[in-house]
Amino acid sequence: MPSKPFAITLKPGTSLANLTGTWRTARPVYLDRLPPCNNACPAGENIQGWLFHAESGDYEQAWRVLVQDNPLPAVMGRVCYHPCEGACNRGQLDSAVGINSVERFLGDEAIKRGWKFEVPAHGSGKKVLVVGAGPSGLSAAYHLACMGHKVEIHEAGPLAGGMMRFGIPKYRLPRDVLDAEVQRILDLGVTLKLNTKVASIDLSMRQGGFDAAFLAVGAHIGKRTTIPAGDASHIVDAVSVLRSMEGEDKPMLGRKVVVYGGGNTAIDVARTVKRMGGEPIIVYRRTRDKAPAHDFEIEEALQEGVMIKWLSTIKQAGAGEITVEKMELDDKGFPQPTGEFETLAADSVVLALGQDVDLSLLDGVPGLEVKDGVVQVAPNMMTGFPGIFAGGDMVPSQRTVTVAVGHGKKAARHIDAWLNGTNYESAAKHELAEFEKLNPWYYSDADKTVRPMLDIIRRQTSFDEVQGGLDETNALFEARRCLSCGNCFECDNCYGVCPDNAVIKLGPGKGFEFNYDYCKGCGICVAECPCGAIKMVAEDI
Amino acid sequence: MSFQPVKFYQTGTYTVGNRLLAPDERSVQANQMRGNSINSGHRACQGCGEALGARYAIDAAMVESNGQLIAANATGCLEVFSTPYPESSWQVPWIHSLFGNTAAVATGIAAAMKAKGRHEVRVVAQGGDGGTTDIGFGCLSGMFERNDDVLYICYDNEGYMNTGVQRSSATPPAARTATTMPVGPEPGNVFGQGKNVPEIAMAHGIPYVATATVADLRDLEYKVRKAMRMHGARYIQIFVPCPLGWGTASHDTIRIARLAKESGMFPVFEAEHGEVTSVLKIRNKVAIGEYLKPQKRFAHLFGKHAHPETVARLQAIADRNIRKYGLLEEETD
Amino acid sequence: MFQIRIHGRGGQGVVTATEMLSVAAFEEGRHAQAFPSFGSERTGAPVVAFCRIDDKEIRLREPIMEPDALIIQDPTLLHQIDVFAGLKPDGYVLLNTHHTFETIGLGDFAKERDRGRLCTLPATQLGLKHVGRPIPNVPLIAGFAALSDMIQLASVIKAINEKFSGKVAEGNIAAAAEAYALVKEQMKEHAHA
Amino acid sequence: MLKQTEGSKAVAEAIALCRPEVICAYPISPQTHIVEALGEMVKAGELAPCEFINVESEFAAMSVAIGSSAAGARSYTATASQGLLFMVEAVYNAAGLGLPIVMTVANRAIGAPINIWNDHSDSLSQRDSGWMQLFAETNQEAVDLHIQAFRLAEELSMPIMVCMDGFILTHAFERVDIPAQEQVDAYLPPFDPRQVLDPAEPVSIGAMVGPEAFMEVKYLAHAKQMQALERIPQLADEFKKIFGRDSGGLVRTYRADDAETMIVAMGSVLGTIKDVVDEMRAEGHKIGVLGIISFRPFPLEQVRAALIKSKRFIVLEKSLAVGMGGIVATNVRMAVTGSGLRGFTAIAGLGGRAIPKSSLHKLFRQAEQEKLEPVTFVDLDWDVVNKQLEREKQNRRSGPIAENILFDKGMSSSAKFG
Repeated sequence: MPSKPFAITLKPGTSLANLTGTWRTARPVYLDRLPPCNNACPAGENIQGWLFHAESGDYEQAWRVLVQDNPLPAVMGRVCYHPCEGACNRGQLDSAVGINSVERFLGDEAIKRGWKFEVPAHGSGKKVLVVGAGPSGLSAAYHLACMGHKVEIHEAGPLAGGMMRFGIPKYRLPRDVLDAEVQRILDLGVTLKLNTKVASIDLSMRQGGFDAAFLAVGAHIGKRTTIPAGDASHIVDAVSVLRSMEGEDKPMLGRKVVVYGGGNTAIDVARTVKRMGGEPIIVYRRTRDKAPAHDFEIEEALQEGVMIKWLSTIKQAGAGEITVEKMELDDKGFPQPTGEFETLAADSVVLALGQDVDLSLLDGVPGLEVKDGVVQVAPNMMTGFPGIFAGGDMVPSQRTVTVAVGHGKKAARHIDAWLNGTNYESAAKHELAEFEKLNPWYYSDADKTVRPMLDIIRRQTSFDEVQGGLDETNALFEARRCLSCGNCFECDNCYGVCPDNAVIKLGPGKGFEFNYDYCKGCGICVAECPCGAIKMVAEDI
Repeated sequence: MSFQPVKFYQTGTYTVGNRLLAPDERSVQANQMRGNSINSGHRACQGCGEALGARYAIDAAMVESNGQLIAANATGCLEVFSTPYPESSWQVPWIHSLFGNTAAVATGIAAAMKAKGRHEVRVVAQGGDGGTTDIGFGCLSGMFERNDDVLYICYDNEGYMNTGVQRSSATPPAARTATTMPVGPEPGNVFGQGKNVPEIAMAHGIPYVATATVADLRDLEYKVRKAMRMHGARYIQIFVPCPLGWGTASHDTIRIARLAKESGMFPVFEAEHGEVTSVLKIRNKVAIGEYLKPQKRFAHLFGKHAHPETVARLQAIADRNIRKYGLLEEETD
Repeated sequence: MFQIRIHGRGGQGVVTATEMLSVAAFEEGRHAQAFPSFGSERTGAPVVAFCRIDDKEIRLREPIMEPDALIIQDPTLLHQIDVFAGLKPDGYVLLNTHHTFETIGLGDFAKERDRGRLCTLPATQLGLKHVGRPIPNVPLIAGFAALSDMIQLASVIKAINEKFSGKVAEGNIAAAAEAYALVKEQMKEHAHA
Repeated sequence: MLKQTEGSKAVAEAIALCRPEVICAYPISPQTHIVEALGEMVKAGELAPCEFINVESEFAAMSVAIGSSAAGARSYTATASQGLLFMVEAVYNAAGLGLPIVMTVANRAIGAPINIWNDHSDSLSQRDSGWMQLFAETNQEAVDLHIQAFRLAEELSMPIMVCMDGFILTHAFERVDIPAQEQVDAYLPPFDPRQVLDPAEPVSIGAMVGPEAFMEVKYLAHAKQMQALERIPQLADEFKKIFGRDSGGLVRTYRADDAETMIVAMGSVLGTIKDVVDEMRAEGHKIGVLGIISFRPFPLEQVRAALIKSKRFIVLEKSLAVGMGGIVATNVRMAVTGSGLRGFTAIAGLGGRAIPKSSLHKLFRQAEQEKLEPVTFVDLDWDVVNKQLEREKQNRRSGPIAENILFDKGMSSSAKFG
């Protein structure tokens, strides 16, 4: 064939010789932004990270990513007050992703499937004492064990779990779930000594030859208040009531039980009483919206027939009855007495006014600072005495299981560093993936999946778990509602929308790269990235 | 919906790809090995909607024809930015003849293939709105009327952009162009009767007519691929914002296209043999102002010397589209 | 070279007549050239067509201004245009009419001419009779063959068969034969007169 | 096979013998009979494989041919007059893209005033379009030139117009020798395109070419036509070998050997001229004829060689460069630049005005005596023209010229009855 006509006819695809990248004044760059859920998680879970695997149905991988931060997902999926969901960007679109329910699904799935933690191949030769087998202690033990340290837990009580067992009723956390997750930690080679109260930390460490200690004894001593009371009055504290629920001898509270307080513990006690056939009345000095208990718990309690007297204080407790005074809120929202009184039948009064810490084991340890009844710790969770770290309810913090688990993780990292003679520096936080950074158009409309609730009769009469779990289908659905804020989920948008084919798709799991030879810097990829994982950076011209 | 919605996934069917979709449900553009019918190095402006729309469409047509595709191209931006001597961006056999004859050139190619018995080779003609709705209209209508085996794709950016943003018969009322300046008592383009070429195409009774936007890739690909499975004259008009001509930010190209559809200004539908068979519903209806305001070509309608009555007339056009095509979900229920 | 000019109106088959004449001549091994007056051919408008016959190649492309023969398909044209313009003094004239030259008002014209070269023929009636349509062209070219002896009736029939087939061909051949006979009859009368 | 047939029909048969694969047709007098006949052959299955496309305009006709030719199909169309002008943009484009389309132009005048009759204004308006233009003298030559045109066009990848006088040739019944299919097949190989749209080997045809290469592209087109000057006589020779006929070539002379006066012309009028020349020769005039077959490329050398021995020449042409004179004459005069030959231009036959022998006799005799203006308008009615010019001098709004002329000539209906 004769040669093709000069200039008029061109070879295909030859424009590659024209590097249009030189036109650019700003370049797009990929970045990971911090998803608000991760940011809000007290346990520091990589929520978006594990949801990513759950979305593809790889639940084991999702669970494994999850337990890198938190060894108790089945517990967490039940008792965590999920601040992650409050922060979830999807809440601004329709409703927050049911992170907690997916977490529970993964935790339950792990128990069902018998997934185990990987035992580290090499030991460090160091020994760490953990005092207290509550969430914080278990968490620390788990993380330390994973790092290769020899861990021994000394627990004063008869069973592991701490407040998870003795503070949270069964209907919220079935004990077999708790047992399974505790056992999985022990399977890592962690030694658990029950009924072993550490009287002196100094002594225990020396006796056991421990290189470091993590104290997580919790707060078990119910706070008392001064209520003028007759001899016949029956006043007990909430922690004792809940703890005795775990033993053989159930508490004797009578039929009419007044629970004094407005926190989650008060609700737990009232609902427990209801299940035992009693008639609980919660007395709280402020209003419902001022109550520290979570509103959904109040709502569930009310559904179950728990009575609540708002704006009331107990003035006097006598035999079979109490006197309450009505309160009103002042301008600043504080309750003030009104002088109006009322008498209520009460076989017993349960005080749910918070807990104090038993710090006796620290007696004689030099350098410790105790303030407001709790041990002060440095940012690395170490007390004033080198090698002794502390966390959970015994240090200044919000007293939740999740916070405690987070303390355990954090302390473990610092203990590990301390044992190695180094400092642990946590990675700098990425910038936050705010809703404004997203392009929500690309997400399908999908409302949150509602978890099944136990029927009301059984909720009032049994300790069966109230909140059901998700099955696989709706757990998957829920996982897939995740917007993957700030983190590429390989939706191919940047790859597709580039008018200049300047995005290179690297293949599954490998993400994308910009081809700056051709990228003209139009910014469409940034505008159309659903999850805000690209930003424009000015070129240095 | 113009396609069966895929099983729910994180991003449904809106993103280009989705790692969770089965391979046969994935878009052509999501494919790591996609053809890139228009190669990198083309000279389109930053954020060019036409470059994007053309790659979307031709890549899809290439896949559906198993690579047996020939494209004819009208004079215009697409032609100029893709084939300045000595470099071509096209990876498909491609010809540019004139501004107004693309449909006829494509007819000729199709006739040649038929005469040669090469029935597997398919033909696409493409041009901008000027080359389609104005100067190429005669050839287009002839191609429709004979039902020649050509898919004609019009990349509608509502004006003559190649020559410096002049008005075409696809330019919307009130828009500023170089020949409809925002001066005098009725600034911008006239409120004419419009020229709805998709409907004119439908009036020819051809097998397939569709509209699409670069904001909805999956719908666009579905339509191109469906059209490619059919024979006879087919017409697809793709809405492609022009950052330069419309005075929009280069990163807003897709957003503007989305707003055009969501406001009802650009109805997205398909029709077979002259009858509308489906419309793409508005998902989040927006007032016309939301579509107009990011565009400098409508800037004279807002601000100090605003023309609210003109905005209202434009809203009325959008409302008429919504009524006529049943673009809102409840209206057709 | 022999040059024939045919006058008629659009729709009367004037152009076809010259073409068939040329084909008949070609069938006899002669060179022939037929061409119309190139108007926009509208029904009823005056139409002229030409035919040249020669024994050598015909190169000339001018319209026929001095015909050797005239065929007038429509006598009403006589009042409208000068159909006889340029006709050679000894030229042939074949007129479609059931009248005579005298009764149609051409008595004076006929007197100045060789009566043996003038003839009328009711060609429209022949067309109606044999083909069912008032198209006079085929009878007229057959009549011309009889009048001038420039071509044979057999060649006219060959041209008819090339142009038409079946019943239409048969009808035209019958019309041609009758026309040929009628003209020969008239010629005989003139010869005796 | 010898046939007594219409020129259009003969050309249609010749085209069919060339095995075209795509034919586009749009009706315009006087080319309609050609495409009508081809359409019937395709419809009847006699011409296959072939696609016959009834397009919506001449612009589309040429555009379809551009597409089909670029896709490797032998492509043909026909047009005339306004139709050629309507497709002009595509005409230039086909040449620029180097697509070997063959198009019959049934030459016809260009309006206004609208006029359907023959002259050469249409093709000559496209003399610089990049198309080759071959002019047929007879219907036989029209047939033969089409066959040669496909061969030449495809060899050089350049389109060709075969020009034949509208009505005078297209509608004339005369003797034509229609070649046999085997002969045409032996002469014309299958189309092997220089460039082709094919998914197997993608190319981009029709690039935008800037100042850095545009002149080279144009020169290459010119160079190809220069090559055609060599190929046209060779192809005519080859044609003679297979078909046994002298047909085509660049130019043809008649009785030119000792001619002192040469008549130069194109197309069917050459026949009339030859008759006149024979008559004048018989009277002892030393007069001869130069017929130009290839107007593009223009055979400067051959024209010069044919004229150089004479004393004078007159170019008789059916075209007018308004404001200048002759078009063909300008080209011919360039061929004899510096020779000292006297040259005259005669504009004749515009809009179908008959060119009778009598007028030619007069003209040629005047030419012999060199008693001609540089530009002569043959058979112009000076009376009518002068009247109109006078009217226009008197009154700016002198009314429509054509109507006035008809009035002056006593041909308008208002003149007759008014």
